[in-house]
Amino acid sequence: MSRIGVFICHCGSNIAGTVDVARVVEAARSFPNVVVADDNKYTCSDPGQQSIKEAIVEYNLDRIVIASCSPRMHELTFRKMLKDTSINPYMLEIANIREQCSWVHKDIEAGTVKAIDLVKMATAKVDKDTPLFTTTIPINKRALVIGGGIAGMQAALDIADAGYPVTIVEAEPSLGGKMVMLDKTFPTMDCSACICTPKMADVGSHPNITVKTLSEVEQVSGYVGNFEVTIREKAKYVDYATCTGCGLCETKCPTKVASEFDQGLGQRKAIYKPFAQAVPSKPTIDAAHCRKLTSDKCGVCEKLCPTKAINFADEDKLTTETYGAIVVAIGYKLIDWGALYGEYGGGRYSDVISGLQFERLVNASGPTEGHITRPSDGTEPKTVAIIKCVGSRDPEKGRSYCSRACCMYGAKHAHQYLDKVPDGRCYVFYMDVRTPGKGYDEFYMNTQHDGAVYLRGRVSKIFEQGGKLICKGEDTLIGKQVEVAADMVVLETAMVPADAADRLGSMLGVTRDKDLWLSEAHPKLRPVETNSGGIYLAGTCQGPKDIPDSVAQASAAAMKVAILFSKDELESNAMIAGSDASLCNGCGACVNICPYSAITLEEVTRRENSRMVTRQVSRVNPGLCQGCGACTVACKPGAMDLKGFSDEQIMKEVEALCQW
Amino acid sequence: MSVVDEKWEPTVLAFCCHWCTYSGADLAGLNRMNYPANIRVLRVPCSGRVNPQYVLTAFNKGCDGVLVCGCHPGDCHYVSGNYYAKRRMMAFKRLLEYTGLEPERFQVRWISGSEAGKFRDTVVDFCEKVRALGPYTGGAVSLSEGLGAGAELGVGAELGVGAELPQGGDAQ
Amino acid sequence: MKYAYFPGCSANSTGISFTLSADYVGGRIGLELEEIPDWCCCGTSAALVTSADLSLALPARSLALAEQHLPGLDVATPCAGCFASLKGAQHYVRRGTEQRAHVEQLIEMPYAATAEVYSFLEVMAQPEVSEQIASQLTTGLNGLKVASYYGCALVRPADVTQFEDPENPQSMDRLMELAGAEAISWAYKTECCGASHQISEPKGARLLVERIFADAAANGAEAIACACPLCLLNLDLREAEINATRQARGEQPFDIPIYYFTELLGAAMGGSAKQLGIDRHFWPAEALVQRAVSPSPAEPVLDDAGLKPDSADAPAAAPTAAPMAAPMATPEQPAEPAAEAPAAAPAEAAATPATAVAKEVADE
Amino acid sequence: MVQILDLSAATQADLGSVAAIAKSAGVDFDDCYQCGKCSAGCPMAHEMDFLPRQVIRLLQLGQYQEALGAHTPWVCANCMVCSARCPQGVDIAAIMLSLRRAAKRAGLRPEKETDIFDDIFVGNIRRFGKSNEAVLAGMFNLKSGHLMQDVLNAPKMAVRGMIGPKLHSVHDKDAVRQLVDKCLAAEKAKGQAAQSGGEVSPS
Repeated sequence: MSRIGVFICHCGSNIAGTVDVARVVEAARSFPNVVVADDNKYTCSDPGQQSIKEAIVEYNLDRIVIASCSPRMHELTFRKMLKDTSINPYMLEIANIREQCSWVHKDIEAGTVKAIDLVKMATAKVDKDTPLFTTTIPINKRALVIGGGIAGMQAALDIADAGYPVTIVEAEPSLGGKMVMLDKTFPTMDCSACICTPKMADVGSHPNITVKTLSEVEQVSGYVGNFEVTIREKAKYVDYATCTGCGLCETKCPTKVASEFDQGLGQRKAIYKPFAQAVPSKPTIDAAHCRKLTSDKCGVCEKLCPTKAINFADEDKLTTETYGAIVVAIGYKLIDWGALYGEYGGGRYSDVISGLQFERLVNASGPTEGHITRPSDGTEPKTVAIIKCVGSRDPEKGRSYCSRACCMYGAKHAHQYLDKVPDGRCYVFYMDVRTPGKGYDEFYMNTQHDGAVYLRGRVSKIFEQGGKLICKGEDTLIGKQVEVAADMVVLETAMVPADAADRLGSMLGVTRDKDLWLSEAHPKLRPVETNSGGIYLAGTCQGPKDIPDSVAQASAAAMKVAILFSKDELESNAMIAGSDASLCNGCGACVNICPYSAITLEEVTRRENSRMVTRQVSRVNPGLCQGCGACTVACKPGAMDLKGFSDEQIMKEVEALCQW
Repeated sequence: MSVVDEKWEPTVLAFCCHWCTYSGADLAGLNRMNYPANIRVLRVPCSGRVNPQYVLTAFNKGCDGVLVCGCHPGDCHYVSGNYYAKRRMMAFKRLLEYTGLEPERFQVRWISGSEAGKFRDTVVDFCEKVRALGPYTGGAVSLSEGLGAGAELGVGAELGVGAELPQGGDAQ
Repeated sequence: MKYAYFPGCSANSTGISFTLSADYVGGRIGLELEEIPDWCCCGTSAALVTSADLSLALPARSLALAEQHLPGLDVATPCAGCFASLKGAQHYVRRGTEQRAHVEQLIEMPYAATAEVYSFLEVMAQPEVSEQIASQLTTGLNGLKVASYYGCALVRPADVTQFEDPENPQSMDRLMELAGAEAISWAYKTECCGASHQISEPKGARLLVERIFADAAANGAEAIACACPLCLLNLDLREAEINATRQARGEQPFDIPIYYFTELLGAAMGGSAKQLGIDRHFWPAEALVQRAVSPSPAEPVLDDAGLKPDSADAPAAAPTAAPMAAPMATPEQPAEPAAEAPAAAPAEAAATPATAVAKEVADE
Repeated sequence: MVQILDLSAATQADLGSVAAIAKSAGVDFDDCYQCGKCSAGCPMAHEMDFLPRQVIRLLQLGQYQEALGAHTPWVCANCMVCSARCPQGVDIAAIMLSLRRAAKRAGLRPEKETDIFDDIFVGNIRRFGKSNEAVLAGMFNLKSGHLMQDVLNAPKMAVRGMIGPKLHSVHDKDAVRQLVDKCLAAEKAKGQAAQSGGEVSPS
């Protein structure tokens, strides 16, 4: 038998103006298990709270109902109040008789009847309340950053500078991501290498940062403060502890392969560093192309290595470590335009290149040492067409969104081309020019003054005729078909999520949008958090953006990690789901419906019908559960329930409304 | 419809999710909007928490109309709860209508925390329609009979209702 | 390998060579065609611009007849235009019961759209049929540089025709490579030939044909292969006229004969120009194909020549081939007029009946 | 001679007619963001008074009469390159067909020859159930007044067995004739409906 106290608030005249409080008090006294009912001018005030505390003692109450303003207003206030009493803070229900009653109804009779009903429902619910307890979760103050591009590096440096250890996991053999492939960066035309490689070196030498290249996240379990992460560090076939990075192996390796870093425009060896300033500055062996590893011939690098660092027997290494927070910074890739745009040659014309390929062509450390030449014959193109929005704003063949950075790097490419080939002609096909950013529009205008001819219209077709690439377009501003016979065409292609985005997102419980970008928790107010506590987003994995925005978001993510790490432990939510093992049939419906991956199936051995039975039952992780209750409805045997909003409580509320 | 008591007032229950519709209702109060006093809001964390069985119980125990309200699709505080609610409630609604329940008595609405006006309009409209229909007299017998028949069609089975209560079902 | 056959209106007229050559190749590879009883014109673009209903009803009528009389057979048609119309009706009916009811009400016949519709190109490009074709090759085409021209109707709209990549289809190229030709890479594979505008808008439409020739020539094509009677007619019939205009402008004329892909396949199998209808072209086409099928000492014959009774004809005919620098004047009449045509018919004889009927129809 | 388009002068009837064209073509004109890819690749653009993109623009602006009078839909060869390449999935070719049928119903024929040709073609089907190219060409010359067009090709075609005195026709001529008449009558009725107050749904 519970002992319930009901306290009705006047809220001055806010409630009492439309609700006959005395009648409500009178009615409440008649409800089952109500030991005392009283009213208060201002319940939330100190005297109000004091009178409740006294009533609890006087009447030996074990739970209370407060009929007042919205629980969104003062539920926490009253829970805090109960902390000083003998009652568990969760043995409290609030009847919202202000926002949802007195303020919205004018008729006193109707308002009073409704208030009585609401108190009735709250009383019925509180009768079934059980004490709930929060637990504390320890926080491991180590961060994992997935991705070593500019966003990942920035986040790692900021977290490390705040004094916390960080591990960077990078899939490629070097840090640097896409930014280090670029030649110059808009709008200031800083040399990308000049501003990116120092960051790489900082990361590589920071005492708080561990860099794992050629590595990927294999498995993640746990929750905020306590992620168990398994990382696969792929075999490099070079012992980095002994390798001095002298590069002798690379010069003598007989196998040449198209360089990924140079976007297929240059070559590398089978044992290689992707580029000169790579961090770590040590080579790896490409097992798919190495003669020794594919056909057991050669092995020249092993023979030549002065420190005997080559190890053909090297294997992938799996390590599992605990991290308190994860920053996802896996970046983007460019859309595979060749597979989508047959009208642009579908990749058959070697002089139709992507913007990233152009970056390598124009880069002083690129395959042509910065001379802009045609991939097909090495001649200098005298006419270049730049086509924007290839794959962007194209729901039929590509993506519906704008890739944000292309207008600017398209202008940059035009500027760079005209700078290096002063007698050249450059035509830029565009749909709109979108240059919101400091100094951006000025940069675009300067590019036009450089001589770039902007043509408003999409190109319908590119084809080769007489050694020229004919671009058929329309100048929509004059309404005439136009043709540009170009020597080279640069396609400014759409950014799309990295291949790993979907797999990683589902592993981390981070939702993906329709295009598979990782979703932030709120598009405006929580732009770096995700719906999974302790997991943050930085850079283009969350959506297309340019370098300044990526860096800003990375620092923001790092700050969120630092805030989390500033505490020693976290308080968990008390109102979470729980499964009754005796009813659970192990069907796993709850596991599938849970948006937080908070439920797992576990094998238990228990006595049932006087026999020991081993079977699967679901278990809720209190660190991950957010208390939505989706699992409870999915549970067929009725094993799953939500604390604080149990099936029984809600049913009692419904019954109370109709039948008391 | 039998002769209605002149003083009869419809009992209308609304399951509202804490994050969107409930706060939308609070905002309606803050803005001193007016709507019929027949509505009783039952707060749940998420529309995905609403078991069809609650709705069934409400009608069986004497509610004249039931609303289920949550965040707009895509805005769920708990990522996907309202999607499940939508699928579940739409199937359940068809089942209820199969049993003879007037479609106007059971509605599912998406109302955000900023849509106080929409909350008011929804309540006004819903209460008006339920009032026009008069008291719900189907009662427990008619519903369980209907659901029994529905279960044969496979609709009830999908929802897990029509079978033994009190444990609810799912509509995955 | 049996199909319900929709010949299309051109099969016995302007497209006669397509019929002859497809028959020849079909006969060699065991292709069975059963003509749809009382099929009618597909309506093509004229129906489309006149009435949407008409553009559905005409092809649907023939497809319904096929379903009724030749149940279980898929439909095959040589003409790309017919293919597009038939596919359009089939696609529409398959969209839903409402659409099906609409069409059935128009044609007053049941039509369930159960059968598939294939173009001859698709039929021959099937892997097993291609294998069959390969087994029948004798001389091959000895590296003849062929530009495969698909036109519009086979490839667009892609969701209706369900053909290949509408920008760079490959099936004809593969067949040409199979027959020993070199399928050149070019950009006008699926550009429009102007269709009926070659008659109704001749001035503007000629440019379309000229561009096709220009790109084929620029990419080194010796021949163009077609899969549509109207495409072929528009290129073949207009080449001389376009050349005359080009010469007047002081530009290089073209000398690119146009073939049905089936003519080239048939020739590679040892079929004679006459058997295949190659002698009926407007732009002289016999000499080039004869040269192509003559085994040159440098390149060995692709297949076992002993298999083919006709294979001896080709080398024998080679010496008579016309010089490749073709004159710009209209080519001579074929040496051997086709059997079906009235021998040495005077010009008026051909024109008179047509004009007479035309007047009659016009009077209605 | 740049004329001013009075955009506010577009009447409700004009807007209704524009909507009817959209419905008939199965498109939403608001999808078009005027990128011009359709017009860039149009093989017949050199014969057009408005590029296909501009025709859509006229319709977006409610300039129905102007669009209806455009030569563009009549010059269009229906090669569908525009529709195939449209990034927004707008079926431009279908718009051209819908506009052309609407123009014809309204008694407009900006391109006389094209209209004559297609009329004869359909008449040919109506009469024979099949198309007879010689009749088609002969009648086209008669009706269009281009008496000598392709005349020199006729004997060559005869010699090649492409045309002859025998006319192709279906057996069940009545069935095809009725079918054609039914469709033409429906089209005519639509035209009359449009005349007497707002085109509702041309298809």
